[in-house]
Amino acid sequence: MDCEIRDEGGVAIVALTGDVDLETSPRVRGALLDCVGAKRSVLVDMSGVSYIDSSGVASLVEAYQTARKSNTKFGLVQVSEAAMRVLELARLDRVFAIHSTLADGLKDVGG
Amino acid sequence: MDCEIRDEGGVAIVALTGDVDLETSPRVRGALLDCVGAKRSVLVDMSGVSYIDSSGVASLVEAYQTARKSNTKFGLVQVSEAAMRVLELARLDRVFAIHSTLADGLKDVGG
Amino acid sequence: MTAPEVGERIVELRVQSRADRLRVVRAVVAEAARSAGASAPCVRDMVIAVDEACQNVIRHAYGGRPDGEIILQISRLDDRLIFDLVDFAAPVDASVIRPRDVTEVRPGGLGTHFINECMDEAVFRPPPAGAGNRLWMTKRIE
Amino acid sequence: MTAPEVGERIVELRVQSRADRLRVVRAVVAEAARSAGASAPCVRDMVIAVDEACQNVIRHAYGGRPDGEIILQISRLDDRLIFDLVDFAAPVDASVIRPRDVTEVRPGGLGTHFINECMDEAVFRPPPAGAGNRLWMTKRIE
Ligand SMILES: Nc1ncnc2c1ncn2[C@@H]1O[C@H](COP(=O)(O)OP(=O)(O)O)[C@@H](O)[C@H]1O
Ligand SMILES: Nc1ncnc2c1ncn2[C@@H]1O[C@H](COP(=O)(O)OP(=O)(O)O)[C@@H](O)[C@H]1O
Repeated sequence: MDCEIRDEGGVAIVALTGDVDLETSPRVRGALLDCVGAKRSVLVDMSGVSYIDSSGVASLVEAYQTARKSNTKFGLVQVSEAAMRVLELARLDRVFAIHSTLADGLKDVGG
Repeated sequence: MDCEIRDEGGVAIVALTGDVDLETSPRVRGALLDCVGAKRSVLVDMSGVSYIDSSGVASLVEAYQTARKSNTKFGLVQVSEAAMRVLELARLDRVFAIHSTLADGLKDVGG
Repeated sequence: MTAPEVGERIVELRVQSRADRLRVVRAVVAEAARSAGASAPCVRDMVIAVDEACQNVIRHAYGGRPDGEIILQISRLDDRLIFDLVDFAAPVDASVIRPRDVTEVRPGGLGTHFINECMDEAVFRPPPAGAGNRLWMTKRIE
Repeated sequence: MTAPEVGERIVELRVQSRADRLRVVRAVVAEAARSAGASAPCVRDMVIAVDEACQNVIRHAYGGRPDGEIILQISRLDDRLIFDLVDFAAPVDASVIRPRDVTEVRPGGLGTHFINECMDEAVFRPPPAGAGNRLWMTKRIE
């Protein structure tokens, strides 16, 4: 699993690639909470997510809630089919801001 | 594993897709020997071969030898990397006529 | 040979209770399901459920201990696959394990819900002699 | 816990001696090798060797009988993976199993050669009590 962070006009783009599971999700959680903690808007690029489990989803929820508390924007972009199935199972597909393109996501977070 | 046979100007193109292994190679053997037995030139399209084992290689060798005996042309085209490794292990990469494109293969068998 | 009620075994797998073994577990479930003729969405759901069940064994039954034994047997009974998951941890009171209300948004507590959604059936059964727990999951091959 | 000589077990797999189980075996070998950090060509060679070894057990040791038990244990010892393959067929005289001359072009007789080329080591070892044969293969993780 790769978790790469880059900056686009002040917005942190966190690109996840591979399997986000019990082994790898602590790294994702750390990266997301770092970005949110630094009060940066965050877009998680999930186009490369081949698998995500409940622990990966929990990391997303935790970052989302922390962002809300500090009035920071948090969204998902280009969610892969595999990841979307799991978000639907968790009933989070209506909770998270999900954008089909990075451009849409950037527009939404005002980046 | 899929084994599809089509005709290109009298030449039988046998396209293999997937894993050619102990379970599936008998079907490949049957298809190849049918074509060779009908005295048709044969090109085996191996671009879609994700795996081939010694039983798959044995099917190719048997068809190749049967073709030689009846003066029929037999060649391989677009051999995938996975399949090429196994042909090299079997020292057959210098024995079979191997063409990188279907056009080259058709030229060689005079199709 | 296996008795009909148990189905025809496709594969049995043993791993230790470690997060870095889940990749292998998922690969086996996916390939067993595919070779039984399951469609991609059906394979995916089977993988999700078994992964979550193994996670629960790792985190809850074994409490994070990395050297617990996990045995997964995958078998086929008519048009269903059976996933029989056994551990050797202390027996758990299955009645306390229940999915939470997922409309409440909070991290965690999703595993049981995923298992119930992805499988047709998921029940604790009496474990074999010497074992701790046995989760029995089935799903129709679609 | 496993003794050092045996390495640290990654996974143990049990299947019956059937050709349609080889897909699952290959998936497990590939994922175990990948998770141990092996490169794609190294993974591929490990898959080839274990597949051919299982084929030989299916075709020769069990003579095509589909209900023989095959146990594959994959473990790690330092920078090597160990593939320990056990069957319950009649013990074979290992000295008669030798790769043929591959410069001679003919169908068949390639499995042993593939195993030797793809692994660093492949030797028959005394099987555990009650078992028939045990092929012990190792390869450096590259
Ligand atoms: N295999 C198990 N052994 C023991 N306790 C379990 C097991 N599976 C689940 N539980 C209990 O049920 C609760 C809910 O599990 P789950 O829905 O998977 O969410 P989570 O694991 O994130 O808490 C767990 O917190 C745990 O207390
Ligand atoms: N596991 C085994 N048990 C019994 N005999 C074996 C085993 N493996 C190989 N052999 C013997 O060694 C010969 C050579 O094997 P191999 O090189 O794999 O080619 P093939 O299986 O195509 O004959 C086989 O024909 C068989 O007689």
